[in-house]
Amino acid sequence: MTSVSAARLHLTDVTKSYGPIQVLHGVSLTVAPGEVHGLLGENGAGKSTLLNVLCGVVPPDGGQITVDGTAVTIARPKDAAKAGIAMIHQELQQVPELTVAQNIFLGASLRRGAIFVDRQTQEAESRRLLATLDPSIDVTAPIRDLRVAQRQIVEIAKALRSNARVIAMDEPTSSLTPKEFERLVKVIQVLTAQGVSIIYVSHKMDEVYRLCQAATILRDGRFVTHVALPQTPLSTVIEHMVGRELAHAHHRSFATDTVMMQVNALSRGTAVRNADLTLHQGEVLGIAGLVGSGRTELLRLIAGVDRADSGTVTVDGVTISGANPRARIRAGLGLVPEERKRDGIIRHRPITANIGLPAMSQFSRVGLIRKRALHARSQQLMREVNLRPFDVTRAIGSFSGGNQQKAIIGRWLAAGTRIFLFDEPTRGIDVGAKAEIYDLIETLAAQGCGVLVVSSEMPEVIRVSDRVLVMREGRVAASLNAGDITEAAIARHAIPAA
Amino acid sequence: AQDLTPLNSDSEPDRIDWSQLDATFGDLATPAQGTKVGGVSKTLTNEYWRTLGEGYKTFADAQSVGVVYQAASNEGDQLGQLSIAETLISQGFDALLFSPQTDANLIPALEKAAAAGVPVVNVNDAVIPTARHYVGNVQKDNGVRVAQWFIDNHPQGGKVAVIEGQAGVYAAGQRTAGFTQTITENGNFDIVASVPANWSRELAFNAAATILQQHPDLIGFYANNDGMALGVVEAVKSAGKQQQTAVFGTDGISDAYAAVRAGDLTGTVDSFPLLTGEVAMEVALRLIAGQELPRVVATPQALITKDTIDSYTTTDMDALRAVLTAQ
Amino acid sequence: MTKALTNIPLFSRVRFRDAGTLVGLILIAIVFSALTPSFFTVQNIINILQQSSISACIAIGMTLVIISGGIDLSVGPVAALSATLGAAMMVAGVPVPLAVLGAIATGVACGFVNGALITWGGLQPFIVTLGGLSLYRALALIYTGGTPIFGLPTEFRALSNGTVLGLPGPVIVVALLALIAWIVLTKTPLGEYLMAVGGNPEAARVAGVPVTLTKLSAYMISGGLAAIASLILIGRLGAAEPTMGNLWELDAIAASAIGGASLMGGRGSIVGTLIGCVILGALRNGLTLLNVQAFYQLLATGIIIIVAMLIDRATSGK
Amino acid sequence: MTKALTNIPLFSRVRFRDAGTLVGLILIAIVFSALTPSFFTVQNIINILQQSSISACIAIGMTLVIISGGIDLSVGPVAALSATLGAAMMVAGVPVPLAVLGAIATGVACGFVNGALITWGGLQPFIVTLGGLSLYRALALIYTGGTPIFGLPTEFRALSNGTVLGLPGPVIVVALLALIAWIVLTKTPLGEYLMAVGGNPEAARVAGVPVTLTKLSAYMISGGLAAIASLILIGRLGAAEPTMGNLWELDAIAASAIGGASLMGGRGSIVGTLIGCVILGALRNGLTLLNVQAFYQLLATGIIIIVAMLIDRATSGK
Ligand SMILES: Nc1ncnc2c1ncn2[C@@H]1O[C@H](COP(=O)(O)OP(=O)(O)OP(=O)(O)O)[C@@H](O)[C@H]1O
Ligand SMILES: Nc1ncnc2c1ncn2[C@@H]1O[C@H](COP(=O)(O)OP(=O)(O)OP(=O)(O)O)[C@@H](O)[C@H]1O
Ligand SMILES: [Mg+2]
Ligand SMILES: [Mg+2]
Repeated sequence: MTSVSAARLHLTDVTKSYGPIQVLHGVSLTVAPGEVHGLLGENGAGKSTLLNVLCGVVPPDGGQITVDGTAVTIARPKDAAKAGIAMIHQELQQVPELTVAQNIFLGASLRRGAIFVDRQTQEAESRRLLATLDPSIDVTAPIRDLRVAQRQIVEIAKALRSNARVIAMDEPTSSLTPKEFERLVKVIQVLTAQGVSIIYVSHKMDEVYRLCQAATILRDGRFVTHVALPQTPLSTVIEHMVGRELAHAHHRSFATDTVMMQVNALSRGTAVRNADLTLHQGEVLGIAGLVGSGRTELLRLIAGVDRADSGTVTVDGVTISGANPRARIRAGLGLVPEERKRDGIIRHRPITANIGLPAMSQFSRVGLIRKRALHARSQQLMREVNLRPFDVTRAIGSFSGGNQQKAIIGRWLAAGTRIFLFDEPTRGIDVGAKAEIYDLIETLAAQGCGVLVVSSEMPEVIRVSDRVLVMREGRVAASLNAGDITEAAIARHAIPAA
Repeated sequence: AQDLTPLNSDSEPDRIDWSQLDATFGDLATPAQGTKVGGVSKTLTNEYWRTLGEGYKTFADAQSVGVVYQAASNEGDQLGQLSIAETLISQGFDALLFSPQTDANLIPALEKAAAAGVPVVNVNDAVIPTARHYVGNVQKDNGVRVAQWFIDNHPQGGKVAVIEGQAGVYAAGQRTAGFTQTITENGNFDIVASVPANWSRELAFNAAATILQQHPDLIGFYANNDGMALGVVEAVKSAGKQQQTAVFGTDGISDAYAAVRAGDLTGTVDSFPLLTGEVAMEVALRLIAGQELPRVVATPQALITKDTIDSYTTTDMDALRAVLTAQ
Repeated sequence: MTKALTNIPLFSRVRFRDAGTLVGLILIAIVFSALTPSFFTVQNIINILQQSSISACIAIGMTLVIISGGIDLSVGPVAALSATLGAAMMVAGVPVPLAVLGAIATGVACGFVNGALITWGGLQPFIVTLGGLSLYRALALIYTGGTPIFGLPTEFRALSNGTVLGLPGPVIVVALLALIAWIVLTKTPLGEYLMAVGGNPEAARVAGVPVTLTKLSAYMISGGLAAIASLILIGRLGAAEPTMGNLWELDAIAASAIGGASLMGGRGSIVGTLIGCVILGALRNGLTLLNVQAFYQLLATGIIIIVAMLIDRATSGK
Repeated sequence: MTKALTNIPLFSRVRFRDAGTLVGLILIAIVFSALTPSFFTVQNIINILQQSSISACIAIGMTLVIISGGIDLSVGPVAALSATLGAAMMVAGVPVPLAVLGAIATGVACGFVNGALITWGGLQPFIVTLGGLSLYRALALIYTGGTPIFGLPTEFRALSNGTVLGLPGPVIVVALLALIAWIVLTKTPLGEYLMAVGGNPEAARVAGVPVTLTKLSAYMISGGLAAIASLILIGRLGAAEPTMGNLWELDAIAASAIGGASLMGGRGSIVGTLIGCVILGALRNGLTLLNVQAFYQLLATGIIIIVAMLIDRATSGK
């Protein structure tokens, strides 16, 4: 363990409550110069809150912060910037109408003369920052035209802009592909070589083992332990995180031959071209592909969220006529979207309302909602997925990202959905819950549901799928059956020929 | 109140001229100690209604009668005015003077007052059809007088334009109708435009500028009130047409008088709000005293131009009464 | 205590929110009662309720629209159009219930037009209903030629002018409507949908909420309630005027906002809105009782709206 | 072609966005030109510009406020208050430049009060400025006793009534102000802050954008521009009325919305707003030229606002 005096950053006894609920109970954290320090814990453990305190986004109730041996007071984001601390936020904090460059320099624009923004230099500088991460991003495009992965990369670039001494990264790779992760690794290596310290939050344990020299583990807002990596075995780390040992399960198949859903020649612009797929009862069909290969769009078309230019979706032999989410939901489909904040949650409404939304008629009698039944069902479902904190009447916006995801999945369970469309289902979900979600997917399959899983995490696709479709440039490039599903095979089909 | 025919203040046969009150009904008896009269005005943002209130007050003060004068916050707040009227009724006044925003908006208050046996006088402008007592001038006559001036002063005719008040407001409609009918009957005139400016000086200015530019040979404007007329005056001035284009307003507010004196405004139809207020208060007090008055008490109005302005002094009420009575 | 309260979830949370607005009302009542004895009398309170009933009727619809993430500036003209059509029917001898239905249908139809332009046309609610503000007013004026319609049947007027158990008819009607709206908002799927659509329209759509229908309903309800408000008013006035309903939208929006509705959508409360209406009504009544001059009434209104919001914010925390 | 255009980013994108609004204007111009020959003359176009200049001045401020995610309903009364104070100073013999500064300072101060209540008070912009709508109007009325102030010095009035190169003074002043606003919005940090604060306040805060200051600036600019608009107006009319500026807010909001501003914040364009103002000005002018009867003017206004928005939406895609 780094001695306090030599530490780059030292947090002691940080406490924080939201109203009556205490989220951080005296957490401490020490990071050495040039160290990549993991911050681990389940969903809702308080990782984001701690980092938000560090960056002046959330005022703490108590605790001290020391940077390079000097105590600092951080009350506002500006103070953090002054102290040399930058952050990549878990929820992308961007202004849709401003350009990539403007977003990167938001709050710290470069000037020409006293009053003008120096656009050109900002753009050149942004291009430089993005060069290693993703040179294809157009720095003059407004953020709203970018896809999630690109936005996340912009968010990373923004944190790099200020030449900070400490960069807190809150799940920076949640929507990145392995390839993009590799680029980030390179950037991090350059930074640490210059002595920059990094706090790295991720639920992807392989990344943590790859990058971090040490990690602090939180559970329920309390400091659990400090571990050295990679010396400490994964099972121990996970045990510290979840408080119990996780059984390592293997894939089990429940696929039958009964066709449940058939997608024929679905197209929309250049995003999805002539996609065909067949989903059987009890089958888990993985969809792999590179960023921008059209997976999200395909799911949105199937779910009726976007309107297809052509093509049909047939469920149980009946072609669904309505091209809107409602008609598809009635036919038994349900989408767990990739962009949770934008397409998933109703922030101010409680978990129960978010769960009951698609199944209102099921939860009402004579036009009135049976609140009790909805409440009971929500509690039952959320207990199964281990919602934390376990209070289904709280506004969903006050839950950590992973727990929000659980509620969105619960929504479809409550609606009696038979065909689940998961778009990056474990994005931002902790290892424990991840395993739970894999179990859940298996349970769904066992019950005869059909499941489509889009994921950029290859191990995940391989772990859950009975069969894998690989998408490339909007087309279904290959269908891999049980024996053929390997990372190499997926990659071979996913990468476009030069 | 069911036996009353719907009131048309302009044509009601059961009427008397204000100047005949004393002659017909004798001098006003001294009101009882503690008599209170409530007034509900359209708005105080317009000088006309403030002056009317002053008329109430001067007359009431002279008789040692208490007055409360309330108004809605703006000229379109119909429900607000109703609330004010109802709240006043609940306070127990001996008589009420209503100047309603529209023909109908104070009807419930009128009925409430009738049920409580409190006499209500409808003072000017909008006419409550079920009103038992009305004091005011003939709205239509405002327009007629201006039209008459044009007919007298431009016998050869010409192009004229009307700047109307808020669409759908009684006074605006009547004034416009009076002008339009009279001047059309004459046959020599051409009303090239009759457009709304919503009582706004700015909109009146803009409309007038546009009309003048389209019809450079326009000989005159009639505006439904003085505020708009003063806006028109500025438009005429900036088009350099003071010599050619006459501008008339309605109401006779002090600024209009000043403008007439300065030769900017050709004329205004003054309906003497101060005097009207006094007459209305007198009628209220006579009603409290139990006199049976005709349904309509007509108040005076006159076209004020540079030639006639000096005969209508606005400060000395007795002199004014004399002048008007002499007519 | 507070802790225990907020632990009984949702329900008490809403109540707690409305408590802030109530504190504002109570403060105003205390001040006026201290200044004039005529304020806190049964008669005057009934008076205030009656005067607030019409604006409450409008504000209920407005609250639903605001919750759905929209705004309805056209309520006044919609009221005028419905009232004049309804009155014309009555005067022409159409049976009262039919004429009433006709008027309400008119209001609902106007709401439908607003909603259709907003949902299918994809226009901003503010601008659509701003256009409606001119459009419906013009239709009412053209239809009537600008003159009021008098001579409404007495049996119709009895509804507005009668009392039940000492309470004026309009107060009872509006209380019933408010109850229904409260049930719709808090106990039915439509209520959930309104909150969801206002809170996050895209997420609501993905979750299968009939977004278009929900928004349409909000505007149609608002139009229908505007029509009912207009019927109550013409019942009281005995005449339908094409110019009626001027500035109703501002009062209704103010009441909704005072009652806790967020103009960004997704949040609002019927109870809060009703209290908001009574606050505005009590304000006007109290200032008149005190014989405050019109300009100072305006001043007081402005100050009190802002102070009420500040009190509300202070007491309801955050 | 389109692709090439959108590749030259932001700048052309903005231009492209404004093109939709321009199409609306051109259509209106074509219709009116066909209906009356007096419409499309140099004199009348200057006339329209002159008549639009005051509302443009207000609308520029409104656009900035709307972009910041707010709204300013109090512009009319703020204008009235500034104008009456300024006029009173002039009439009392204060040198014109000083009085002008005084009037503008008044407007800025009112904007500051609005902004302070919104940022520090945490109140909703709609309700604060609705309160302001009553408050500032009341102050103007009380200050003047309700009567207009006449007798403005001729050297002051010359500014409003003079022409430079054939263009009226007000048009030039407002064009300059618009240019400044455009520069502020597109070229300075404040412009970025406004977009950020309106587009995603949380992101703005996290990024260290001075959110409070940004919002304050927007309301203060709006107040200042309202004061300038009022000065132009009293220069033209020769009188400062406490009742002036009635419904200016609606015109300004309509112009901003027609010009592409989103009332949800984060989006808007000065050029679009200017075109929006000219659309409304041309509309009023054309209807007057055609001598359309009052009721039908109202009808046409309502329809055209909605149709302009529909055209705009259709042409600007999405
Ligand atoms: N604004 C808020 N109001 C109330 N509670 C909140 C708020 N923000 C977070 N919380 C609560 O604080 C706790 C910690 O949340 P935090 O976001 O820090 O977790 P996390 O460790 O980052 O989880 P994840 O891995 O899912 O991102 C959670 O229980 C969450 O519900
Ligand atoms: N907002 C957008 N603007 C422009 N193009 C987009 C947008 N979203 C998606 N696309 C395009 O649609 C295609 C498919 O994108 P989609 O998001 O479906 O891919 P994906 O495989 O799910 O990738 P990701 O991992 O980014 O979600 C891509 O070519 C992408 O460029
Ligand atoms: Mg987190
Ligand atoms: Mg995707």
